[in-house]
Amino acid sequence: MGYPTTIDGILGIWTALALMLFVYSYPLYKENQLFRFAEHLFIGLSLAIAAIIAIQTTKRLAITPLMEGKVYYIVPILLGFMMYLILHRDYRWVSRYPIAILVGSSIGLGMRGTIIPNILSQIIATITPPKPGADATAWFNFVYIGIGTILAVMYFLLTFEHKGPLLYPTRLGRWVIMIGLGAYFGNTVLFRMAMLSGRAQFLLQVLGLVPF
Amino acid sequence: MIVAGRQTAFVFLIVTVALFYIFLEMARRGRRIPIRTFPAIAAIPEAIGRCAEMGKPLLYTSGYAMETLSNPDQGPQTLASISILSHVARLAVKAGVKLYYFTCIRDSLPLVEETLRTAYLEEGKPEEFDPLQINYQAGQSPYLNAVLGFMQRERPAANILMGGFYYESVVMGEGGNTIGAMQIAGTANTHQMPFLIATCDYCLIAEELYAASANITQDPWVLGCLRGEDIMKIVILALLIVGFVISFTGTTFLIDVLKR
Amino acid sequence: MSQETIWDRLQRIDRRVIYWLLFILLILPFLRPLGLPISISPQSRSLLEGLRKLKEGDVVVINISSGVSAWPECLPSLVAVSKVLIQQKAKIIYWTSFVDGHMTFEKIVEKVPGFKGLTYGVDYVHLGFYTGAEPTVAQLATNIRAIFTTDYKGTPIDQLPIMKGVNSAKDVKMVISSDTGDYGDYYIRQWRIPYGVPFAEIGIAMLFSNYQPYWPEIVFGMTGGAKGGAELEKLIGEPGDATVTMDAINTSHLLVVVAVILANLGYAATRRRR
Amino acid sequence: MAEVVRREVVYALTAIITVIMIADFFLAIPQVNAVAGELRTWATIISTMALTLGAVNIIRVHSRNVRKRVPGVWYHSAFLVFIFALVTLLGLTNIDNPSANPVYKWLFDHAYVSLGQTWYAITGFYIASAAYRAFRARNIDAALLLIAGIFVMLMNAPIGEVIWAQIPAIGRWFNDVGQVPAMRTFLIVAAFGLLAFGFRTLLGRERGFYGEVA
Repeated sequence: MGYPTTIDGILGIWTALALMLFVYSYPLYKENQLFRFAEHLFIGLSLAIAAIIAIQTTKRLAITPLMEGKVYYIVPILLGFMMYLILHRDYRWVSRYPIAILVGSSIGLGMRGTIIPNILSQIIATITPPKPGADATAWFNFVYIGIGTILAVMYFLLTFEHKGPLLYPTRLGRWVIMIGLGAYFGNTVLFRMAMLSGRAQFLLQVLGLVPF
Repeated sequence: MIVAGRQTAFVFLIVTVALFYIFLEMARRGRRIPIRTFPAIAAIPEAIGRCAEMGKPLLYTSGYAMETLSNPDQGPQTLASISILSHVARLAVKAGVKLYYFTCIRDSLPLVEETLRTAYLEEGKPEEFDPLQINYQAGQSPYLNAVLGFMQRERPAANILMGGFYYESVVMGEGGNTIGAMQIAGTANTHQMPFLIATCDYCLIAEELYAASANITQDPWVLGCLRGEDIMKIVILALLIVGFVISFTGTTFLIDVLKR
Repeated sequence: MSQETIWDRLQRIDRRVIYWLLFILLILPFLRPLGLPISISPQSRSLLEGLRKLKEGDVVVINISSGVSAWPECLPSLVAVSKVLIQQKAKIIYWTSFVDGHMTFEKIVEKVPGFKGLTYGVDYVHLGFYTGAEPTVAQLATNIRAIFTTDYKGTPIDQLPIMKGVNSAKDVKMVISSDTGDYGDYYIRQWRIPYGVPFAEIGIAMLFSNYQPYWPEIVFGMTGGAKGGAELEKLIGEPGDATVTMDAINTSHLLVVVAVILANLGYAATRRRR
Repeated sequence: MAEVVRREVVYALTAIITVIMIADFFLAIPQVNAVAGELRTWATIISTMALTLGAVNIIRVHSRNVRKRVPGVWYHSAFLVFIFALVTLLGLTNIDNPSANPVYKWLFDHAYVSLGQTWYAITGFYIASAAYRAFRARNIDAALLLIAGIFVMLMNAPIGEVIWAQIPAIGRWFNDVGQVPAMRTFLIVAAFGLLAFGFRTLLGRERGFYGEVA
């Protein structure tokens, strides 16, 4: 996609650049009306696309099947409309029925689904030794993860005071957790800076200094 | 009967729920379930003392948390934050420190006002409570601006940032640092923990937020579950230690059981 | 006032100075690229190995749970993975949990030349938008037609040759998810574990840490944001957007690292004085 | 009676659906699988229809700003409501393919994409200034966190290797091995948190969802 040639294309990228500068005028200068304009434009557009896609999807997901014979779909559709009564103080209780279906299914799927991948598999992965013939670093990493996980889980014992035999293991456990959060921090900085780099690149592209 | 590959998971689920129920009943019958002391909570009196000494207000906020209590991941963090608020408010009123609460969660406002009003009542100073201590802003940016503006103008001596934070944690943590405030934080959102730890003096992480709040509310339901969770964590520690030791011998008995 | 050291003055630099410095440092590498080599992580390598095992006609689902706002991080991986899947002659089903997911799909088709030789509806399809978090993902695993009655343009699903005989996780050989939030967890809990469908995560760099404990037993491959995208681009020998972004990452990362070190040296100095 | 219908029946309904979902996973009973499947489809329909609930709520707040002429705010709110109404109408002209409308497509290709990416990246600024003014190794915790963070950052940036040849290896160790015990523990702890939360919801004790607070 090279530099746009059509009028609406050129107008488009310059509008996009202007809106970007309106938003960044807040950190780079101070909060101002242009920033507020861009913020409200974005919220308006986001709500509009959500409304359009919601209507489109509701039509395909529920209305069309209902028309084509799935008569009992009238029940979930009614439950869907009942959700809107949460906005009305007196009839808020009516919205609890559709919410019960959302909450009940989410909680049930979460409870049944979390045990194997988040508990059992994590134990299995921690106690599975490196393959025979693995080099020394593989064994060092295996021992580090094994002992580190034991100490970190100990740190999260919440109804036992961290003193006596638990004093040092839980302190080491918190240090192990801090190392993990440090790596998490490093990856978060990469995520945010890659995003900002994209914006800097866009500025140069619109100015024609860098190809699209 | 139970689908293959899910039998151990089924046993795990039943044992966990059974433990929750046992300890819930014990907690209901008045059996005390101790919660360990958290440095972050133990530092609250020191923070309030600092405000009293410097004659400055205390800032308390519970994060963006998707702007609603009904979010299954963020709602509980906001509720835990409000329980801790009741503890902090009571100490603040006793020390004559003015507490200001900032939020963008509309459906938590009634609970916040009730919590603060009760704190003032229990300390015998109901007339001192001023509804303007609660500052509500709709939207993440206006909420963030309100907190930063307050920090610049009033220069609180201590900030307490407890709850479901999103990217505003970095900005608030930095704002508090630059005015030299003592900062105590707490969140269960993994993505914000690094920033709160790096910018604040104390930080509750993950389940600690819920445990600290349960310790204040003494809610038997939460205390019972926390005790049940701890017993299961001990079971897991046993499995990890035994599994780790026998892994050097090459036997995979335990792994096969866990995979059944 | 105690004797004000250089550190104290450095502490009080206005925030905006740092913001301007950052934005300028972000612009420079685009004008004069450094072209430094990118190191390949084992997670990206195992992802590519997993993709290369696919045979002709294997059905693969690509779940787009990252928005248009995350394109700089997520689009390169989606493009690179789509290129490899086309080379493997796999059949690709895209669907999305973001209201703007159709724009991401159309951008992928625009950026992958391989789609020109293929037929929409036969070799690849975009079934459109779904919402509902874990219940919907779980239902997709058992009955795709309960959630998608048409493709994203409204064509009834049974008129799409690619969807013949495909209606549950049992008919899908692999799921690849591009996430900014929790949807990857739902696919692990409702697709990977119950049905054993191989799962890979190609979302934002932050999620790399969340999914690392699952690698490689539960998540066979992963790319972390733009860096992962650049690694894939290097592995398939087609440098693209991520390679350019990664070149620009150096200056911003140096700024953050130098800032942290400088600030902490100052902090240590003032603390020793106090 | 009204009280029961408004509370107890709802909690019972939630509990029954939760148990059905759990049974659907552990027991291979076709009837249970069918009922669970239908309930999941209903949950999808309800979630889809509730998507515009957020929009209705926000539009209500902004319409009130306009009605009350809230100083400094009402004209922004008026603009927001106007954009929402205009763009929604444009989209409704062709509900199956809204981007067929040129103005709709132009607004999204240029205004929406740019604003979305700009907004999502704004935190990059805040991280840079916080890195300088707030990230202090004030205790061992923060020191360990910052050290691991710096190594991972220098491993992620290609220039790290130029600074010191060992950096990529150390940074990769933190990413592949160093962070695993912590992230693994967060998974385990979060799993138990979810089971406890589910247990309390099953017995009608967690009421945050229903708009009334415990």
